[in-house]
Amino acid sequence: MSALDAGGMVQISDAAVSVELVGEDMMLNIGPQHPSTHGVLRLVAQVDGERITRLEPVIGYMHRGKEKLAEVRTYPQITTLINRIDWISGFANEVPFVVAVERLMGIEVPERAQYIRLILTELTRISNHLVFASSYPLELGAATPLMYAFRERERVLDLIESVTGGRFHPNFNRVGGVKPAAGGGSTQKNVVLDLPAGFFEATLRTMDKVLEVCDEIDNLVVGNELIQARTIGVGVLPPEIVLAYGVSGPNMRASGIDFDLRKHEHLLPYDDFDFDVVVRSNGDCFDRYVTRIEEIRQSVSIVRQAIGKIPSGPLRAKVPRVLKVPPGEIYVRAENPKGEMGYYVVSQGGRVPYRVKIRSASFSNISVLPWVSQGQLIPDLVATMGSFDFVLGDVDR
Amino acid sequence: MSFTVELLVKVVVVLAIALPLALVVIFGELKVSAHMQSRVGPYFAGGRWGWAQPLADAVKFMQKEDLVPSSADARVYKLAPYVVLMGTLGTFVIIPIGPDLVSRNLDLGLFYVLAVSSLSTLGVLMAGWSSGNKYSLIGGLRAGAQLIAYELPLVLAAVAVAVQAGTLSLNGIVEAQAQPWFHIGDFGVTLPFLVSGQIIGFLIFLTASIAELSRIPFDMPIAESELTMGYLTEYSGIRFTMFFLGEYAGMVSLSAIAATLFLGGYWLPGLSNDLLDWVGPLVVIGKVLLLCFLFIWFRWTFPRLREDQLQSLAWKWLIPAALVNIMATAFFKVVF
Amino acid sequence: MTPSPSETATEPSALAARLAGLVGASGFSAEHGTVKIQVERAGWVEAIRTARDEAGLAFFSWLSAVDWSRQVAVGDPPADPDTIEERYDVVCRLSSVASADGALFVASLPKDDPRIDSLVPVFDGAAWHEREAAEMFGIDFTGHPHLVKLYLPEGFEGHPLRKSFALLSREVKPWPGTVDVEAMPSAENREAGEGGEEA
Amino acid sequence: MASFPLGGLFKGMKVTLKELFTKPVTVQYPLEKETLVPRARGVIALDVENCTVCMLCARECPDWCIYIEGHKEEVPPSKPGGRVRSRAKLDRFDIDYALCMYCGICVEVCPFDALYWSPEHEYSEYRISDMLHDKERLTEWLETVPEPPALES
Repeated sequence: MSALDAGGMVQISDAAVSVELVGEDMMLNIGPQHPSTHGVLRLVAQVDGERITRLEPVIGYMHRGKEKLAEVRTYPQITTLINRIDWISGFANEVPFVVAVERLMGIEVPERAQYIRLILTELTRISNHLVFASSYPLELGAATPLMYAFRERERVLDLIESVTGGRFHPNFNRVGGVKPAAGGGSTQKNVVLDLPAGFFEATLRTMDKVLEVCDEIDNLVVGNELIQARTIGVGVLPPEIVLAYGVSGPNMRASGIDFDLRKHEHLLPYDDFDFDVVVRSNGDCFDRYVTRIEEIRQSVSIVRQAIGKIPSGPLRAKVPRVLKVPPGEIYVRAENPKGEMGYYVVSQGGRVPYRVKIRSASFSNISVLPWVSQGQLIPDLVATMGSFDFVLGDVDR
Repeated sequence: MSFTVELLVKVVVVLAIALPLALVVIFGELKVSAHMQSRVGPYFAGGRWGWAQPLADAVKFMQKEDLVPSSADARVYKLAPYVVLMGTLGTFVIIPIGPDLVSRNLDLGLFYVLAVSSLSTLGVLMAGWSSGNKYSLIGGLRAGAQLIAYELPLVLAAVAVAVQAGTLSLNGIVEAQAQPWFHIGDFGVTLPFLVSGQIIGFLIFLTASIAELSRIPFDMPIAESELTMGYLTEYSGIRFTMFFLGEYAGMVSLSAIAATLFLGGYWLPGLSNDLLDWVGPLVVIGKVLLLCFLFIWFRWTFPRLREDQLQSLAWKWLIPAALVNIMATAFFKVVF
Repeated sequence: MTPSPSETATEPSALAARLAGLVGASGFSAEHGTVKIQVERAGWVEAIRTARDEAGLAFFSWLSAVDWSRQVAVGDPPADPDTIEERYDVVCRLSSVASADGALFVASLPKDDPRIDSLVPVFDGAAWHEREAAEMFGIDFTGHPHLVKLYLPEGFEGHPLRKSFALLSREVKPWPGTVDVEAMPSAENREAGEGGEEA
Repeated sequence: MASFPLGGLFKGMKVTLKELFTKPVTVQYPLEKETLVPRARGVIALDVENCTVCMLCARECPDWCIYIEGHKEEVPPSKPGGRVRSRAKLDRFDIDYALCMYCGICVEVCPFDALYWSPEHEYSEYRISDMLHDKERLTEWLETVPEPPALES
């Protein structure tokens, strides 16, 4: 080392620093107690500075064992169990399960009950997307859209509460239709739980307000250059990854896959209305956000059309008081606000199902995180995670 | 009066103006942000419109347990808030609130202010490093990078003002803005620097001061949704109040400097000098509250930028613009 | 008219026949509009790969299992216990994103040797589903890159979703419905269908 | 998007400024109270006369949170010389609201209209054991049960 020999002093000018600065990665625990994990999700991230080299989600903190509990509950009791899986869209969880049981028993649901189910499902979708539309900018730092969207969401929840009595867990679905009467006794039987007076007029007024807040959010968030700088081109999901991991719902349609279960499956009479499927092409956080705002507008138009065409009629088909489902297996899926929600019901006769497999949307949506977050910065990870709109109850069941 | 007594009086007067102003700004932020989000804001603290909320918060924080994490570097951890507060309160020394109402008219006033205000960067780094928690470490690193990156545009924008005013002393700058630009009949029209040539300088100064205070859209060091509270994560009790007060006192001090440099300090066209002795402080406070409203308005409308976007904004946009601004001011100064 | 599966899907039994032929299945059924293809355990990965490539079922929906056993510690036993063969059924659901087609592929594993090849080489998304099925049923997925517990804490013994795993919460608390005031003469005698009865 | 480069920011600021001067929508809870929807499921009220201790609600409740005890007692014949009938009397009817999830299965399954929904919701307690309410408390809530609302045409 000639530089060292000359008088033992290192001549800085010719001391070639060839060692590559290798700092070892830091293990950072994001969660389970963290503001942007939408619940109890723990991400063990190997972080080089702020760049993520490897991410390992740890889930199970919210695992309530719904599938095991479903094996000891009678069919009417299971609806109270499953509307707590994705607690932001409570009503929409029950519909596929109830339709599965109806198809197993071969029951025909009256038209009016199907329309009421459809209206309440679309109202739940609006309320779910409003939660997303407001909590996502909060992940990026803007606190104001949260208040506007929740102000309108309260009106939508009041509508649901006026019909069903509950806001988050309405428990209004029954096998064969919707809850027909307040009780089983002589007087309560004829207290019919149809839509309360003034419901249509209140709904139309609320729908105008929801559209208003969508425009406000457009001005405040979608048009904002800072939001665009934080979300365009961030967390891009190519279509083949979407298919391989089973990512569904608005996340799938934001990556250019034109597939909406409401157009393919026939749980609810969606064919009586025309609405278009919102599809965007480049699958980044910005597209996932705009897809959902557009879907709110589509749902509003569906609700308006449904109110115009709702037929009159009974609320529930003739169903024996003690429900015994004939042996059989069926898998029914529906377009839940967060993605494809499906129930694989195996019945062996009797009042209690033999096995219920619950396919929840957020479980698959989250499994993409390790792939998406490679090489991302922490703020990008927070932005990408927020854009998937998942809820831990849906992930852990 | 001997020097020390006079010094004490000045310190008391300066604190008597700065700290209550910071409390007023805290209350302003609570109320304005609430009404911007269609809610009411503080309501019960003090007779149904909540004026006593900042005091209630202060008392609440004081009786909170003030714990020092075991893995923290205790001495540095305890000292950090006071370094930040010292750096912020030090800037009130030379802000003129009247023709001869200033605690010390340094002729190197501008140079002194910018030097002292960068002291709080040191406090933030101390807090980030000594809290012994990964999130505050990341917050500290971000703070270090951000505050240093935005010192430059802040200083360069102020240099342009010094070039146009021809002096570094803040009193001199205010008097420079008091000279009439042109005459309509015999009435001399005076224009604050904001209007006369320094519009770009003002925008750069404003952006840089938002970044200095690490407020949204530049609040990476205290990014609630990523780093829980950044370098403030481990602080609680009276120390957190010091930081909290430091942030709002910093807001008041930076808007006071901006008001002096760009909006003409205590000067209002058409007021005589001795009248200004009395009205001057109100004019300055009015301008400071106006600028604080601007900070608050930005905070509750915009999201926060990502770390690298923030740096590229400073190095690629603000610093070149500030340099061009200085050249242009010098050119016009020479030509006219 | 009962909401039957949609027109965009090919008729279930036709789809079932086509898929079974394509995949070389040992049996198929299409009751209630759900296409179910029985596949041999050995040809499991190949069957899923052909389903994805040739039959266009590229969307990996989910993978789970069903525990068929005669005695059950929880819920109702199967309808006719002695006819069913004790086994684990690994069920994988694939669907297409062009139409409403979708199918359940089922492979039966004997209880004493619950082992099957992992689908991770075909679908990356299968990793989590298989980890869940492994910890809940005790099925071993050979070739799985990272087969550790997904939901349950490290030290948890036992496989909760097996029928032999009792539901503790129901043993601890006595069922409030057992208090017997003589049954109402008018209402038909309501035997307690509740699972927890015999605990 | 915006007309000029940073136009989006100003549009956003316009929205917050407009909101600054509009009346806030929040309700100051303890002072002003919102009127509740008649069907809101706040609490379950019990009508003791109708209850015939048939145990249906206790059996159908998913959470096992209804505890009932009763006994048989003789009832004098309605008309002279008639048969002495025996009737079930309620001794204990507790609902543990710490476990109850307000699903409404008990109200719906009760064949004798003994259980009603009432939107009353201000019954929180300091100790969770106090959430177990007995039949006196449930009867008190009977007055708060509203008339069922009129229905849409």
